[in-house]
Amino acid sequence: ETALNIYISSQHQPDVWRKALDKYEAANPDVKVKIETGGNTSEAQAQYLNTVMSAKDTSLDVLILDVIRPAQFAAAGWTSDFPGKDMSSYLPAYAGANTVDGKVIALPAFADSQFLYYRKDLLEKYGIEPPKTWDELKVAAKKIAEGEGNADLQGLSFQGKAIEGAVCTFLLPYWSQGKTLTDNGRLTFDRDAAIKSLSLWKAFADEGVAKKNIAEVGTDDTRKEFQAGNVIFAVNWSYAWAQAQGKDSAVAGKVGVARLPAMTGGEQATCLGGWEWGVSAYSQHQDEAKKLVEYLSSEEVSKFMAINGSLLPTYAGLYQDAEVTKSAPWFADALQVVETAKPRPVTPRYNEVSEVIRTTVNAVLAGVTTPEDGADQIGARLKRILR
Amino acid sequence: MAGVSLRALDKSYGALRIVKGIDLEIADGEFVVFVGPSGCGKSTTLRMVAGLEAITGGEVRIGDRVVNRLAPRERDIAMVFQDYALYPHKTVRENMGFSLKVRGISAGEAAVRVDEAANMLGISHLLDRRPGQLSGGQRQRVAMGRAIVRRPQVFLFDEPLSNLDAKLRGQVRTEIKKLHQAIGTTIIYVTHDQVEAMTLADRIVILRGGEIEQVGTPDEVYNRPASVFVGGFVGSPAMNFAKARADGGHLVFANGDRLPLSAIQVPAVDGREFVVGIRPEHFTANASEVALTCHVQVVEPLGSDTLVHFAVGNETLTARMPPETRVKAGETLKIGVDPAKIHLFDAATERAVH
Amino acid sequence: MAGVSLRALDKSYGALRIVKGIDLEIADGEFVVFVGPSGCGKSTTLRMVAGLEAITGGEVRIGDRVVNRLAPRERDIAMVFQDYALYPHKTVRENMGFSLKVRGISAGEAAVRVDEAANMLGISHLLDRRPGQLSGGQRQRVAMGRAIVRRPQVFLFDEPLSNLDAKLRGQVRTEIKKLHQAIGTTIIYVTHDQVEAMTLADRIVILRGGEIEQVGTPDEVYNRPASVFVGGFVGSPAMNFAKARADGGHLVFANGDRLPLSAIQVPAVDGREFVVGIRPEHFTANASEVALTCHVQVVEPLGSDTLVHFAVGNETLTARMPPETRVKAGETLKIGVDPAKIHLFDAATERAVH
Amino acid sequence: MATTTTLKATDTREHQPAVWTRWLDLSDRALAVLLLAPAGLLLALIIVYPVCRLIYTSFLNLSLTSGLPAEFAGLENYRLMIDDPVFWETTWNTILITLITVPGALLLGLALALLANLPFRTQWPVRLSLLIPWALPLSFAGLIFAWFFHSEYGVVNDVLNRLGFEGIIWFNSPDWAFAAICLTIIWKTSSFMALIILAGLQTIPRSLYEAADVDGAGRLRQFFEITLPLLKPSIVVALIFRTITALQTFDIPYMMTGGGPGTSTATLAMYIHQNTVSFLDLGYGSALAVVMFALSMCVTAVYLRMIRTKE
Amino acid sequence: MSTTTVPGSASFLSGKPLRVIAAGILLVNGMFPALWILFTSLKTEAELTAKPITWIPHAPTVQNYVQAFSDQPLHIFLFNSFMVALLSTALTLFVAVLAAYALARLNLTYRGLILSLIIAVSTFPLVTLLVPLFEIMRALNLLNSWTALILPYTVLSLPVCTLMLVSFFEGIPRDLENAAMIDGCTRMGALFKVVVPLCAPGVFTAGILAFVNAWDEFLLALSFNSNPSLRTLPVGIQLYQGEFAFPWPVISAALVAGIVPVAILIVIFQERVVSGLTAGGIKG
Ligand SMILES: Nc1ncnc2c1ncn2[C@@H]1O[C@H](COP(=O)(O)OP(=O)(O)OP(=O)(O)O)[C@@H](O)[C@H]1O
Ligand SMILES: Nc1ncnc2c1ncn2[C@@H]1O[C@H](COP(=O)(O)OP(=O)(O)OP(=O)(O)O)[C@@H](O)[C@H]1O
Ligand SMILES: [Mg+2]
Ligand SMILES: [Mg+2]
Repeated sequence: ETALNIYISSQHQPDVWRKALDKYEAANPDVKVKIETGGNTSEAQAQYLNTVMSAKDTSLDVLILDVIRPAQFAAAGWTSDFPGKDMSSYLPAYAGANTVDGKVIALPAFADSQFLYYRKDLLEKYGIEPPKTWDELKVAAKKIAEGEGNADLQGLSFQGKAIEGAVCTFLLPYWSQGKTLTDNGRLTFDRDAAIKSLSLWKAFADEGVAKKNIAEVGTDDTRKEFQAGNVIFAVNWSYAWAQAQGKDSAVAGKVGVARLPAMTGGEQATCLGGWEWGVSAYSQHQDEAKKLVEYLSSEEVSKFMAINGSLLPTYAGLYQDAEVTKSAPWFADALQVVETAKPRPVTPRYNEVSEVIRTTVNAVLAGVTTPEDGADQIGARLKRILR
Repeated sequence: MAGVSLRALDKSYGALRIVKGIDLEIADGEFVVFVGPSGCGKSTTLRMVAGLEAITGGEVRIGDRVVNRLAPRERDIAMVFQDYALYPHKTVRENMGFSLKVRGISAGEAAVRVDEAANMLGISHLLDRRPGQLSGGQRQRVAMGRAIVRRPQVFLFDEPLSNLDAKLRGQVRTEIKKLHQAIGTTIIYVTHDQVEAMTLADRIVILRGGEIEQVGTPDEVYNRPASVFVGGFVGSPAMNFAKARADGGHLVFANGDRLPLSAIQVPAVDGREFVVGIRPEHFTANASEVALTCHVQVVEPLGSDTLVHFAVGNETLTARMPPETRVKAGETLKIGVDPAKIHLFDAATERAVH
Repeated sequence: MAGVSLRALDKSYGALRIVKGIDLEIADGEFVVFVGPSGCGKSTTLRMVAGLEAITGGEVRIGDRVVNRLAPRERDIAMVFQDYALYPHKTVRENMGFSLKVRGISAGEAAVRVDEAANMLGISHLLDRRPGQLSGGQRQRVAMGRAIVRRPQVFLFDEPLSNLDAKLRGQVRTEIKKLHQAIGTTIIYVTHDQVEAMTLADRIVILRGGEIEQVGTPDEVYNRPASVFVGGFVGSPAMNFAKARADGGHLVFANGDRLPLSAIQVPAVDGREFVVGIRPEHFTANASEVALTCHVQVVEPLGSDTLVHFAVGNETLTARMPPETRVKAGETLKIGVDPAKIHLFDAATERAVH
Repeated sequence: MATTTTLKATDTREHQPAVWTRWLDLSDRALAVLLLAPAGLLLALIIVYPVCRLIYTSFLNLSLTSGLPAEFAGLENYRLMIDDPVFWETTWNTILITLITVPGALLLGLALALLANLPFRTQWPVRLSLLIPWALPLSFAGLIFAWFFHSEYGVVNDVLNRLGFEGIIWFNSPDWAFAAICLTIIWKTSSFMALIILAGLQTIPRSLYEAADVDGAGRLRQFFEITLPLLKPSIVVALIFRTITALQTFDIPYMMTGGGPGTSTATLAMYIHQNTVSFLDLGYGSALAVVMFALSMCVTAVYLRMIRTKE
Repeated sequence: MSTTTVPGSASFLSGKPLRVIAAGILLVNGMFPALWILFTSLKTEAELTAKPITWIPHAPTVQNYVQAFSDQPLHIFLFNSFMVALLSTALTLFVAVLAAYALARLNLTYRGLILSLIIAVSTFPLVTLLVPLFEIMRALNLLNSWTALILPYTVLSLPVCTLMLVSFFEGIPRDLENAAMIDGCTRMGALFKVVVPLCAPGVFTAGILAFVNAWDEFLLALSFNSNPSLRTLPVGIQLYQGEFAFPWPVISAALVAGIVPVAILIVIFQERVVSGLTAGGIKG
C-alpha cells in the first residue's frame, strides 16, 4: 500500500478535493492519499514549499503550484517532469504555461483569468455596450459618471499596488499591441508598447477615471469597491464573481463580465491564472504520484471541481457542459475570455521579472516615475535578469 | 532661619494611627531633640515636617508659612535620613554637592563647602568613591555631610550618628554643637543616644506611642521626669523603679525596707501606693541610715564604673558604683540611698507626685 | 559549637589592602567583641568568617575545619548584617522563619522559635508586616531575630543594636548575655557601644586600619591600654591625653604643672617625652596636692554626670564630675588627679610604658 | 515591649545541609559553566549550525533558478553587492529607519513608561494599553496601519479631514510612505521600550527621590540626575534589541507598502527575503544576510562599550 | 517607588489632572488600534467601504465571530499558540535566569565576550536560517510538534531576556543574597527564593516579552508545523484570506480573539507583580 501526501493550499477547497481523492482511493485500493494544507496565499505557499523543498524533504509527493511557478520549480530541480505528455486537450494557454524547454513540468488543476467586470444596470441605463477598447471604456465611464453625478463612483478599478496583479495590469495593454515579453525564455521587450501601456493606466488615474490613489489598490480592494457599487468597470479575477453576486453585495444581479478591452487597433488579451499539479522530485513514489496527478488534472476531475467547487475548468469543452452551466451559469460567458488568456512569461526567474514590472507599474502610478523612465527601467532590468 | 510649629499633627497608615495629635512650638534657632522608643513615630514626624509623608491631620508651619501642601524642596530644609538614601550612582563628592548644584551655587563655592564638611566628618579621602564601596559608618557620615553643606532654614537629623564609634561620635557631636552655635539654624534631631540628647538639646521631646510624654530642658527631663515612662527612658543605665506604700510617715518597700517620707517632702495618706524611682548613680556603697537590703545578682564592670544589679524583693535594681567596688554576685548587703534624690510617682497614674 | 581561628587573614580590594594579616584564636563558646574606628575592617573581617567575602590571604577555621572554601551555608553560622539585609518581599515572620524552613525544620517547631525570639525582641505585634512598614529600630530587631532563631555554631553580630534606644538596648543586651550563658555559642560581635563592649565581651579586639591593636579582657583593655590609640578609643568620654616631660622625678606639663613620678612607679630618664593619659572619671573636683591648673571651656550636664571640658596649656581635657558640680565656663581652677590612675605612653612610639 | 523570655538551651545539632547538595556549592567558575550551559547548548543547537551554513552559502554561487549546481565562488557575491543599486538603496533605507525609529521609540517609550509609572489607583488598564501594541502580531500591525493610512478609508486622513486638512495619499509618495512606516514602527515598538523601561523604573527606591526632593531638585532635575542614570542599564538593553530589530525591519514595510512606491521604502531584510525566498538566489541572499549581521554586530559593539564604561 | 499612594514629591506634581491626562494618552495610544479592530470585527464588509468612514459600527453584528470560529478551528489555533508560548516562556525564563545570574554575580573573566556572543545570536534574521533550522528539526524528528517551535522561540527571546535580567540582578543588593546563603540556601536557593522574587517586575517583563514573541511568530510556525491540528494563531489567521480575498471583518474578529487571551493574561499577572518590594530591606 502506498501513502501519498498531496499539498493543497487551504483556500482551494481541500474538502472538495478530498471527495475527488476518495473516488481515486476507491478505484485504487492500494493507494492512500493524505492532504496537507499550507499557507493560503500564493506567497505563503511559496514560502512553505521553498523551505521544505530546499531541505530536500521527502514527505510531500504531489504539489499544487501557482501557474507562474512551474518553470522555477523545474529549474530548482524540485519537480519531476512528465515525458511525452500530450497537452493539447487542455486550454491552449496551459500548454505554454506548463512547458519549459520542451518538458512538461506540471499538469493543470484548474483555470482562472482576469475579466472585465461591469455594471450591467448602468450600462443598460445609458445604452452602452461593454467596451471593446480601453478608449471606449474611458468614454463610457465618463459618460456614466457624469450622468450619475456621484462623486464616489469611479469609472475603472484595477490593481496598481506593487502586487502580482500589477504585472497583469502592465501586460494587458502590452499584449494587446501584439507584443510579447519573452519568447522561449529570451527577452523580446518592446519599449514603445511598454510606454503606451504605462501611459494608458497613468492617464486613467490622471483623468479621474480611476482613483488618484490607484497605487494603493490591491486585488481585493477592487472587488470590495465594485461590490459596494462604487465602480463601473473593474479588472479582476474569477473569484470576485461569486462574491459580487452574494447576499452582502450591493450589486447582486447587476454584474456583467466580458473580455478585457484592447488597445485601439489591437486584439483583446487577458492574463492567465490558475493552478497546476506537480510531482515532487524528492517523492519516493514517483510513479504513483504521477498517476495521481494525471487523475487530478483529468477532465473528469475538472468537471467535478467545476460543479462542486466552482473552479474554472481547464478543458474548453466543459464550459458548455450542461451540468457545469447548471451549477455555474456564467461559465458560459467565461470561455471566450479564458480562451484569449495568455500565460505570463515562462522563465525560472519569473519572480524577478515580476518584481521588476510590479514595482515599476506602482512607481509610475504613484507618480514617482514617468512612463518613459519606467519603460526604460523595465527594459534594462529585464535584460539583466534574462541575459 | 525660622521656627517650626506642629499643631495637632496626625498621621495614620490606614486604620493604624501612628502620630496622635502632636503640638509643639520650636523657636527659631532652637535645638530640639526627639527621643522615644523604637517605632514611636519619631521618623514619621520628621518626615512630615520635611514633606515626605502626607499629613493626615493638623498642620506644620515653618516660619510663618503653613507648609502642609508645599513640596519638600520648597520648605528649605536639609535632612539626614535614617537609612542614608545616598545616590548609588554618584560619588561621595557628587552626593554631597548635589543640593548645591541644584540650587545654582557656583562649582567653586560648592567644592569649598563640600571639602569643609568632608574634613569635619573625616571623609576627605573617600570623596571619589561611590556609596557601594563605603563602610556603614562612612555612609552615615556622607549622609550627614550632604545635609550640612546646605544652609537651610531647618535641619532634620534622623539618628545621624548611630553607626559611628564612640570617639568619632563625640567629635562629630561637638562639631554639630559648634555648627549650631555658629549659624544658629533650627535643628530637629532624633537620637537614641543619651549623651547626644543631653548635651545637644535646648529642649528634649519625649515621644511615646505617637504622643508627647514630656517636653523640657535636659535638666528638667532628667531631674524632674513627668512620668515613670520618662524617668525610665531618659538616663543610662535606666532609673530603677520599686513599688512602695506610704505607712506611718515612711515608704515601705515590698521587702519591708523603710524610707522616711519626711525627707522627700511629699504629703501622703497612709496606704497610698507609689512607684519609687531611684537613679543608679544615687545609690551609695556605704550604707547610711537610709538603705535597702539587697541581693547582688550580677556585677558588670564597665571600666569607668561598675554596674551592680541586685534584687529588692522580686524587683531587680541597678546601681552605678565606682569601678573599684568589689562586690560579688550572691552577696547580700545594704546599699544606701539619698532620700533627697528619690522620685515618687503615683502607682495608678504613673505620673510624678510633687 | 566550635571555636574560630583566623590565621594571617588578609583582604584587599584591588590594590587597597583592607585587612592586614589578622591572627586571632577564639575559643569555643567565647564572646569576642570587635571594636575599632569606622572603616577599619570590622565588617569585612566578619564577612570573611561568614564566607561572604573572598579571602585574599590566610585562613579561617571554624572548629577544626578550614572553611576558606566552604559556602556560607556549610559554615553553620548566623549573622546580623549592619545594613539589616531583610528580605523586603517577606513578612517579618517569614524573614525570621526562612532559615528554619530552608533547613527543613518543621513548621510547628519553627513557629515556636520565631514567636519566642519575637517576644524577646518585642516585635510580636509586627510579625505580619513587611520590612518597608517598619521603623529603623524595628528592622534592626527583625534582623537580630532572624539570626537568633537559628542555633548555629557561631553567631556573627554586626552592630546589632545601633538603632535601638538606650532602654531597649539595655534589655536586648541583657538578653544576648543570657542567651550566650544559656547556650554558650561562640559569638563575634561588632559594636561601637562602650557599654556593650565592656559588659558582653569575654575579650575585646581593638582593630585599627585592618590590624589588631590589642586583644584582652575588658578589664585589661580598659585599665591597661597597650597604646594611646586603645586608651583613646575605649571608654566614653574618651581618655584625655597631654604631653609631658620627665624632669627631676616629676612629669612636667606644657603649662608647668608637675606630677610626682614616684607615684607612678615608672623609672624615667630626665628629658624623656611622654604622653600622659588620664580618664575623665579620674579627675576630682577637690584639688589635692596633685592637681592641674585649668581653664574651664564648656560644661555639659548629662544628668547622671557633668562633663567639664577644660584647657591645660593648649590641650583640651574632659573631666567627668558629679552632676551637682557647679562650675562655669571661663573659670580657672585646680582639678585634682589621682597619680595612681595615670597612664603613661612613650611620646614617640605611643605604646604604653610599664 | 520586651519581655524576658529566655531561649531554651537546646543543644541539639542543627540540621546540616544534606550532603547530596554539596555539588551546588561549586566554585564560581564551575558554577558559571553549569549555569551558562543550557543557554549555550540551546544557542548552539538553534543558531550555530544554521549560521555556519549561512556563511558557507554566502561563498557559493547558488541560485536555484539557474538550474546550475552550487559552486564555490569566493567573494563573488560580496563583490556583486558593490554595484547593486538596490542593495545600497535598501541598506540606506534600513539605516534611515533605524536612525529615525530607534530614538523615536525610545522617546515615546520613555514617555509612556513615565506616564504609566504614575500612581494610578487601578493599574491594569494602564498596563494593558502599554502592552496591547506589543501583543499585536507584527504582520497584522502592518496591515492595520496600512489601512489606517489608506487615503480613502484610513482613519488618519479621516481625522485630518475633520481637523480641516486635506487628506494625504500616503503611499503615493516615497516621503509620506516612509513617514507612515516610521510612525507605525515607532508606535509598535515603543511599547517594548516602555515595558523594559517601566520595569527598570520600578526598581529605583523611592527614598532617593525623597532625598533629592529635600536637596531641592525639581521634577526635571530628578529625572535627569536620578531616574535617567539609574535607568541606563535598562535603556541600553532596550536600545540594543530595538536597534537590532530595527536593522531587521521587515514586516511593517512589507505589509504596508511592499517596498513601494518603486523600491523607495524597501529594507535590507526585505531584499534578503526577496533574494532567498522569492528569487531563490541563496548565495547572494546569504551574503546579504552576512552583511546585515556585520552591521548589527558593529552597532552592538558600540552599545556594549556603553555598558562597560558604566562599570 | 511611587505606585502606592502619594507621599512627598509625588503628591504635588502628579496630582489628579496629570494622572487623568496621562491615562488618556496611554489609553489612546495603546488601545486605539485594538479598539479599531474590535469595531471592525463588528462591522459588515459593506460598512467597511462606506464613505465617509464610520468609527462606531452602525449595526454591530457578531456574525464575523461566528464565521471566524466556524470557518477555521480557531480554538485549536488559540490553544496551540497558548501552550507553545507558555512553555517557551517558561523555558526561556529558566534558562535566562541561570545565565543572567552567572553573568551578573560570578565575576566572570570573559563576561563581556559572553554577553556579546549572546547578543550576536539575535542579530541573525530568522528568514535566512529557515532551511537549516528545518533540517535540524527534521533530524531531531521534531517536525509537527510543539517542541519544534518551543526551542527556536526560546532562542529568539533568550538574548533580550538574559540581558534584561542581568541588569536587574545587578540592582539587587548583594547582602540580601548573602543573608539567604547564611540562612542556609545554596547559591541557587538564594537565586530562586530571594533574587528572583525581588526582581519580579523584571522577570515579569521578560516573561511578557518572551510570551509575546512566541505568540506573534509566523514564519517558523508556518514552516515547521504543517499539521492543521498544530497550527498557531498567526498561521491560522492567514487562513482566513484567500489568494485575493481579504475579509477584514472576519480577520479582525480572529485578531480580537487572539488578543483577548493575552490581555486577560496581562491583567491577571500584573495584579500579582507588586512593585515597590525592594523598599526597606537594606540601609544604604
Ligand atoms: N568594594 C569596596 N571597594 C573598595 N573599598 C571598600 C569596598 N568595600 C569596603 N571598602 C573599604 O574597606 C574598609 C573596611 O570596610 P568595613 O565595612 O569592613 O569597615 P567597618 O570596620 O565595618 O566600618 P564601620 O564601623 O563604619 O561599619 C572601608 O574603608 C571601606 O571604605
Ligand atoms: N508603611 C507603613 N505601614 C504601616 N505602618 C508603618 C509604615 N511605616 C511605618 N510604620 C509604623 O509606624 C511606626 C512609627 O515609625 P517610625 O519610623 O516613625 O518610628 P521611629 O520612632 O522612627 O522608630 P525608630 O527609632 O525605630 O526608627 C512604627 O511602629 C512602624 O512600624
Ligand atoms: Mg526612625
Ligand atoms: Mg561595618
